[in-house]
Amino acid sequence: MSMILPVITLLPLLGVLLCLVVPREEAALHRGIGIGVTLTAFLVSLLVLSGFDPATMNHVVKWAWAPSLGIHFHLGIDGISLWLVLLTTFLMPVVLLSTVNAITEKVREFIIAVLVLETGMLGAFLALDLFVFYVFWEVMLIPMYFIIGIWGGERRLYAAIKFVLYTMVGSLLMLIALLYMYIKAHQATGQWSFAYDTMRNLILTPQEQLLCFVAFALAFCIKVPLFPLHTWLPDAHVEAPTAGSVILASVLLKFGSYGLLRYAIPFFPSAVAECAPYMQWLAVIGVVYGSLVAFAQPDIKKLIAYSSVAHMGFVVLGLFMLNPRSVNGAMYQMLAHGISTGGLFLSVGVIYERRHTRRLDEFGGLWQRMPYFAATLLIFTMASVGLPGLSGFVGEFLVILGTFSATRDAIGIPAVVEHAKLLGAICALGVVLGAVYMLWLFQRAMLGPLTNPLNKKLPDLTLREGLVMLPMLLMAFWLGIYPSTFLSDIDPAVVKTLAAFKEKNAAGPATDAPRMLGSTDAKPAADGKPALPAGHPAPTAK
Amino acid sequence: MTFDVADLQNSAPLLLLTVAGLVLMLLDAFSRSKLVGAPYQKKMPAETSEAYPLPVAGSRGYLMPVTVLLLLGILAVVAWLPGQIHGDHGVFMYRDMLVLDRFGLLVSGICIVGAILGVMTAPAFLRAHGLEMGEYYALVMFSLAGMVILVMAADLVTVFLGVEIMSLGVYVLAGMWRKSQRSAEAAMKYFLVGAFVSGLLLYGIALVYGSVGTTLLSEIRSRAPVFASRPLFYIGWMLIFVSFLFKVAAVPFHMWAPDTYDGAPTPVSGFMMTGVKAAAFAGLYRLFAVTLGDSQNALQAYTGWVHAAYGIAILTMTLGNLAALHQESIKRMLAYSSIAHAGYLLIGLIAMAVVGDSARGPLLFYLAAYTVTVVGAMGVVGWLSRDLRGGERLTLDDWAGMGQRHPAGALAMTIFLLSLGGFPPTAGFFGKFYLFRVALEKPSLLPLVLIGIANSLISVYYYLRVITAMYFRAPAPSSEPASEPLSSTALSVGVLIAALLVLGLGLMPEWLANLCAAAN
Amino acid sequence: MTQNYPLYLIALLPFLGAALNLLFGRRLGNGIVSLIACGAVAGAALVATKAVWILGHDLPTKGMLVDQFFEKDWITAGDLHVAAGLMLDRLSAVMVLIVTWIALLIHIYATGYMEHEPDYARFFGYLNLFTGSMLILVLGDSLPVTFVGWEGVGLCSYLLIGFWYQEDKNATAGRKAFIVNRVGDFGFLLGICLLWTLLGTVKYAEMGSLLNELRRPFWMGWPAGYWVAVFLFIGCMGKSAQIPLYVWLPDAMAGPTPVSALIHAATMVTAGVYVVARTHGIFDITPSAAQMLVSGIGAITALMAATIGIVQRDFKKVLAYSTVSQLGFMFVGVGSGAYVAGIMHLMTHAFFKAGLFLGAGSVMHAMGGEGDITKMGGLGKHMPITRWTFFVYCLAIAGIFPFAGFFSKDAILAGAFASKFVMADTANPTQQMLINLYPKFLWGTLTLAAFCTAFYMWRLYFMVFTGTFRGTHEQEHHLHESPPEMTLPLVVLAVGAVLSGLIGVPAVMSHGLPESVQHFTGFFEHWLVPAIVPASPEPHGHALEWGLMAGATIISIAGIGLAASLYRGGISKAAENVKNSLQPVYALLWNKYFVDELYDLVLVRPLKMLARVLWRVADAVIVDGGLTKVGPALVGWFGTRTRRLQNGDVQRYLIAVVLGAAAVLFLSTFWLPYRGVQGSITKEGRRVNLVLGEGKVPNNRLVYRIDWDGDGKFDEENVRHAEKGFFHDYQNAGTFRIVVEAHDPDWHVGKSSADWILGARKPLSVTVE
Amino acid sequence: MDFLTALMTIGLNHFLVLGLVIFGIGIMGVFLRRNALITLMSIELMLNAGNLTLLSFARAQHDMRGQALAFLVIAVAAAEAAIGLAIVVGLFRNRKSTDLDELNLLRF
Repeated sequence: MSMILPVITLLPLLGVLLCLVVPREEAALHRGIGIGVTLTAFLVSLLVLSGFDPATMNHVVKWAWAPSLGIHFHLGIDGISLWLVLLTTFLMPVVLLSTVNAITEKVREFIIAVLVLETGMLGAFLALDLFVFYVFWEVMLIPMYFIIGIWGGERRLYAAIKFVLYTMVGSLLMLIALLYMYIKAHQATGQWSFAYDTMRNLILTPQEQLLCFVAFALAFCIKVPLFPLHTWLPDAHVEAPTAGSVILASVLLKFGSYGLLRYAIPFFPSAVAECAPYMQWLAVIGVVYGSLVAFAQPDIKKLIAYSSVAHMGFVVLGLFMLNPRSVNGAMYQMLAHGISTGGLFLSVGVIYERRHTRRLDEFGGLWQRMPYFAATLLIFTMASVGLPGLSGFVGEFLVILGTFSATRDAIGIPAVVEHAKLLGAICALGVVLGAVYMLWLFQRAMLGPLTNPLNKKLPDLTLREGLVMLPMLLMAFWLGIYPSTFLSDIDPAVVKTLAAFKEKNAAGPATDAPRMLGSTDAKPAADGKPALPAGHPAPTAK
Repeated sequence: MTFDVADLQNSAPLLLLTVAGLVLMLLDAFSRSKLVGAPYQKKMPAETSEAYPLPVAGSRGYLMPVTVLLLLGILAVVAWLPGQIHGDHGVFMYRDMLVLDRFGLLVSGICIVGAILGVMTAPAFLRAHGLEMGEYYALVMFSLAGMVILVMAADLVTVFLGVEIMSLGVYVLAGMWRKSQRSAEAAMKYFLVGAFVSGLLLYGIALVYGSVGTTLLSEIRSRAPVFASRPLFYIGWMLIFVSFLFKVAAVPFHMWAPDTYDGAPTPVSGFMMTGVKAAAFAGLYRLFAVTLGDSQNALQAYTGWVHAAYGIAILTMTLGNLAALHQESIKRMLAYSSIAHAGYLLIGLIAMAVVGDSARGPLLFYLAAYTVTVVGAMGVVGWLSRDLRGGERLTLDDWAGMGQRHPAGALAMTIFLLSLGGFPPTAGFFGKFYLFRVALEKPSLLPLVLIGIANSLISVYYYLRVITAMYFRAPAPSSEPASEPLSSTALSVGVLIAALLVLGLGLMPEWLANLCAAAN
Repeated sequence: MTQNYPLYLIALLPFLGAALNLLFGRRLGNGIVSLIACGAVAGAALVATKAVWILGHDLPTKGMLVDQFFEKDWITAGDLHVAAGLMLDRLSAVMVLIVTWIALLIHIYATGYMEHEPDYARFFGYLNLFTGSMLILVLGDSLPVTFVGWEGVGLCSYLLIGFWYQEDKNATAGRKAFIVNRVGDFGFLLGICLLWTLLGTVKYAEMGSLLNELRRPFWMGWPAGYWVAVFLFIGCMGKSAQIPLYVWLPDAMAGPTPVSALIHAATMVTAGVYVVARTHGIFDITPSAAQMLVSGIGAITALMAATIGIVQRDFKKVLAYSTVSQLGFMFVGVGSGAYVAGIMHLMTHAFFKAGLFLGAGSVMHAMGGEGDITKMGGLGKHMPITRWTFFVYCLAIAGIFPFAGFFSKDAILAGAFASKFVMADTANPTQQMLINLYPKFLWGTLTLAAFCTAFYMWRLYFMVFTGTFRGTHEQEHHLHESPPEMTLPLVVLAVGAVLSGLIGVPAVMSHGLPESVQHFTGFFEHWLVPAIVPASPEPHGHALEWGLMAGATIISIAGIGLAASLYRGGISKAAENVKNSLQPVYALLWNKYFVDELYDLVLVRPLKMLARVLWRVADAVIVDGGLTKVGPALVGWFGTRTRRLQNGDVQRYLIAVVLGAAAVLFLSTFWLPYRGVQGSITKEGRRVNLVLGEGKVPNNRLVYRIDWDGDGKFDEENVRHAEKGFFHDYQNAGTFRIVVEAHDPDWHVGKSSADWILGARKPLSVTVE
Repeated sequence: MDFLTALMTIGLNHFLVLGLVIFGIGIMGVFLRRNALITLMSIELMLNAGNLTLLSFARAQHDMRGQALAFLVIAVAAAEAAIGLAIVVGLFRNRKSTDLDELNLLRF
């Protein structure tokens, strides 16, 4: 049994213990521990790649946690989670390195918060047991709350609590749906289980599916964030310290879309069939709306936050078009957004550290003083705009193409593809608008005359900042130039997920009692023995 | 009339608690002097603030360890006794007045653990506020004895006795801070309402007795279908119901609770919020979930108490949380929050009636998780809010920046608050999870669960407000000296144990969950 | 047919150069930077030439060289496979040669032009980046790969227009270019998507056999192919500056002049023409609405831009509008099926327009950056090489025999004149007549545009190089011929402008010449037809063709003559008079038909306004307010109310207890009758059984009244529930409404099924047969 | 004579009604009186009403449990009274008043 997954998940907690042992005053040591631990986690996580089979779960561990309740510490990684996990482990050392100057107070607490956050994020990406997923999902919340609340800006209290409450609304509803499914699965199989496979094979009635889907989707769409549930994001981004914004944008938002793909969509095909058009429309509205609102922002971080709304709109649209191209595109856009927006926030952090303002009108002409920085920002800007050759393009292209061409795939749900062309067209409009606000941002900050006297002495990127930016830049190029690295792992998993979705959808919803996929008569035998688990051949008489 | 010697063994926790209480009283009486060390002064001379004499340990310092040891011993007995129960049913004793079963022992255990933690966190507080009295320990013991009677009661007589013995001790404890007007007021209010409700309870018992002709719960259970439709029985039963709802501080019988919890000395508040509530829930369980209505005999269909409980659960959760929302005082906020938690527990009780025995585990687990958490939280409140000039600094403003001033305490408080708010991986989360899980088994309880969830959300807001104050806000600039946390090993250890229990139960809930589920 | 060849080197070399210069250029000297830059492009040019040689020499006409950047597919997603493939066929060969060699010339020119630029390395980095991207564009073997280059050149255009970013104007111009191009890319992207949706491939080589798929009707009565074509053409409009997306190109002159020459004249802006030619199969699909669209837009753009060019005073602006206009010519060419003509004009235009821009650069270099032609004059004597090369270019663009422009423009005019557009069979006579007239309209518009072209180009020439100097003394003092690295490209391009037309001499002219000469003069057509594109339509009859040629030449000479009469030796009085007498027209033209203002009014401002409204109103008030203000405010309000209940009065608490007790009593009894009227119905023949009460337990504490037939009278009164429930035997068939009333005698509360919906939440009624 | 007959026929219900009346008086006393001592006494009334009812039932049913409980109640009531008085005294020492209306330090 490969221990890679529990190791990378729990390694940050080891770092927490180390931090607790080291005296508070040793800030540098704490930073060292943080960077060292996260870097180690990254290196260990790279081991996952060896012999990786994207279409199945790799390196699975399944430890009993509360077996009588059907709860297992069950981790696994497949093509869908692979790159998100690597993105997470990759970002963490970068983020910690970026905070050396920004976070000078309560360093120990900060490192601990980030490490706990990493554990939460990795655990949630890797979980194959919904209870474990939920626990990690919630574990993410508190450190982020602290990161925003302690090291944040002026309105950090408001932003932090808004962040938590928004997330809690969804996650509590999700908990209920989760419990409901857990009970239904018990009714169908006679066994208590939170296992992902059980839940995926569980078929509920249309009404139940709809309610559960709404609960799941709400939780995830708030996280995404999907219009109109997005308003926590600008506040959280603006108030969070750079590191918080980066983690938030690059990884936390991905949980929304990851959750949709991993849980909400495969679990409830009939509800998806019903809701997909609404989700699609909300997504494209989000794309256009986010772009337009971003254009009006005077605050750089807010602008980028709204751009996230737009970019994540692409993701949701891609997911709910339910064809391999669009879903691949959504997955890819998740990665790309992680890199480009993360990079943008890191860049904003650089100038924020120098000027302690994020207002666009305070800047202008910085290129003269900071050419390397300008180049960095330009690359991230262009990556965000979706320029081919940089990270943003492939995802957007695939989403638009997938949306536009959705009619090619027979998923058995006509409503999903009904407006495909129109949606694709509006979505493509988002690409145009993306250029509008991002170039506006770049021009306002970097181009034009250097008029503000406060900006006349700004130093260019330091070596450390360069080290922070370099991996992000490399990833931006890598994602743009050679997407096969990533898609070759994502694609099989996506194809498999969609095939499973299609199969489950074809099996039809349950009529009155829940049943498992593959078993037609759902009810457990009268003597309480569980119905046969899905996929197992019926026992034959010998 | 025969007397079974085995009864002595089976009722050992009760007897031992009583004896221990007496012993402690004697020890206190034979301790040499009364209070040593200065109680707080009315005014603090500003120029001598540094030389201000801190209260020093009194000669009763040894009482706390003795009490803890005694309680641990009793806990060991409680842990040993389940081995003496054979079969599924409990062992009846004292002519069927009491019953020894796993349920009763588990709740007794919860009460005792809560009391141990409470006792560990109390003396530092008491000493600092000049109320180090040996009676405290004895009264806790007596109250505990009352709780044990209540949870073991198999007869309305013992129910009444248990309630009264438990309450009498707590009345006194609530008012033991004699120099504090608030404490006196708290005690007065608690006593008045409590005694009033005792009257209702007694009257209710009388009516039930009159209609059924017996006070034995098992007999009532078998005869109830015949009498259930009689208004006399009905009203009597509802009066009993009401008096227990009062004890658990369910809305609208809760109104004493915030005032009392707020005014009573903090460790006592903690004791009331946990022990009393746990015992009262055990009483509700015995009287209603078991005697009147599990889903099998569907007696609840006749008495309809589940409907009432349904409405009251909703009201309790909602009003408790809403009122807690804007509290400035942390202690009072916790008081309201404990009301809200009574609402969640009522869901468990209703589930017990509607879903069946599978709800017992969640109910008990929630009770345990809640007890550990609240005792810990109140311990921290007592710990961190000491004001050198007397009284306590309880407002959020006072607690601003606590994360810096007292990181350990603030961290512990954070853990407790997160547990109360139901964040994993804490005991509170698992408790809610477990409880909602069972409630969801019946669609009719879905609204209750949804309201519970909505309330959790509200509660997250005010729990986080405290965390926000502790970590995100700088201390309010003020000429007044900040609160001066107590320094006491026992206190720290007590809080530490509570915090570890909260985390431990969250991370490894199964053993306790299984224990609770099996406690029939 | 296909052969592998390391084509990637062609694109990679400039990219490497760009990388080196951008990363390390600041540390290297200008010499090394220019060496790297020019070396990279020269290398690319050599490799490209070698490749084209192999293509022409070793492979059959339809052969191509292919290459892939990566072993694996570039993008794999489900059934979508896009390889990062390159291909060199005869069409891209033309483009590759133009791009590499002209880029090389302009690189060399720029080493002189930019020598005092502090950001020298950055400039050459961008320029190399551009060259690489452009080569990807032309070499891409599928639309997505082309799109990569397409966007890449867009980026470089943005960067180079805003190269002098210190001035907001330049940065804004760059942004405008990028965004307007993005609008086009929107269409391009949709075109790719639609094409893939329909065909399942976007690879040029694979599309040909599938094109019939595109004939299926798709939307608004037009076939799918039409829409693909329209979408792709929207992209081309953006990149190639056609109406209505041409507005960025004049502004793009904010960039350094070599940039204008390379990107905004010779190469990038012609990408649209290239793409139309490349995907001509889509545009050729009948009915030829797409072709009519392309050629019509081209023609109108050609004329409109030419008219604007007449009055502009800025040297580069004139050239910019000229470029727009000439691109319109090319689109008429490719749009009316005269692909060879269009591509050939692309090539000849690359020579003379690049030359014109470089000449302009040379002049402005001498003028110290001054671009206003009203302040020039008489420069010819100071800058002879510039002047005479410019003279050649002007002849070429005006279309004077035997300069390059003559052949290519003439081919376009002839092609337009001879084109045939086919519309749906149902077209009524009027429509049919209009369709038949359409080629004539194209021809007429272009002829008019050609006249304007000749006029404004020569106006430019005369105003700049003849007459007396109108600038300041200081400027005059500094007038000098440019250094050789600048004049050399001018000369080379001038040679090209003279000779490049000779490989595309129309058959009618070369008729009767020796075979070998004919082979040379028809080279361009032989090269492209039938390898890649269909033959241009030929006007019927030699006489007509000669006539067209003669007419075009006369028109051009007329234009030159008019320019000479008005501007020879400076701005003549007559010119002023014409201007004054046509003041409104002049104003219209001077203000470029107010198109920028229109866009500002119709698009930019509303968009900004909308953005602000969305932010301040929709987002802050409605969305955020609705979600985060209203809910919490409500909860908070209740919170305060709830607190206030607790007023400290202990007797109130006691009253609450008693009221609570009453409420408990009420709640626990109130629901019983409700539950009593819930139940289930079963039928046995005409007997209807009614089991009341919730669940298994009949609620025998309640008494019931039942009305079995819905007549308002209760048939059974004060009955209690028996084990088996109630039953009723109906005498007659029919549907009956049953009303049940439950009553709790102990608590005197009752409920009727009439207002409490029974069981399955349906009105209780029963049908018996 | 009628009176005597009536006296002879006094049965369970009369005692119950009496108990209820006393209980009601006790409740009203608790509700209405502001003095802590008098409310204490009213509570005692309520307890005694309960006791009376209990005893009536016990007598009517010839069952000793009720009687036993009554004795316990008396003991409890005594303890309660003692504690109640102690609390009142404590309150009075703090406040110099036993008026329940003045108990408003703790509210909201």
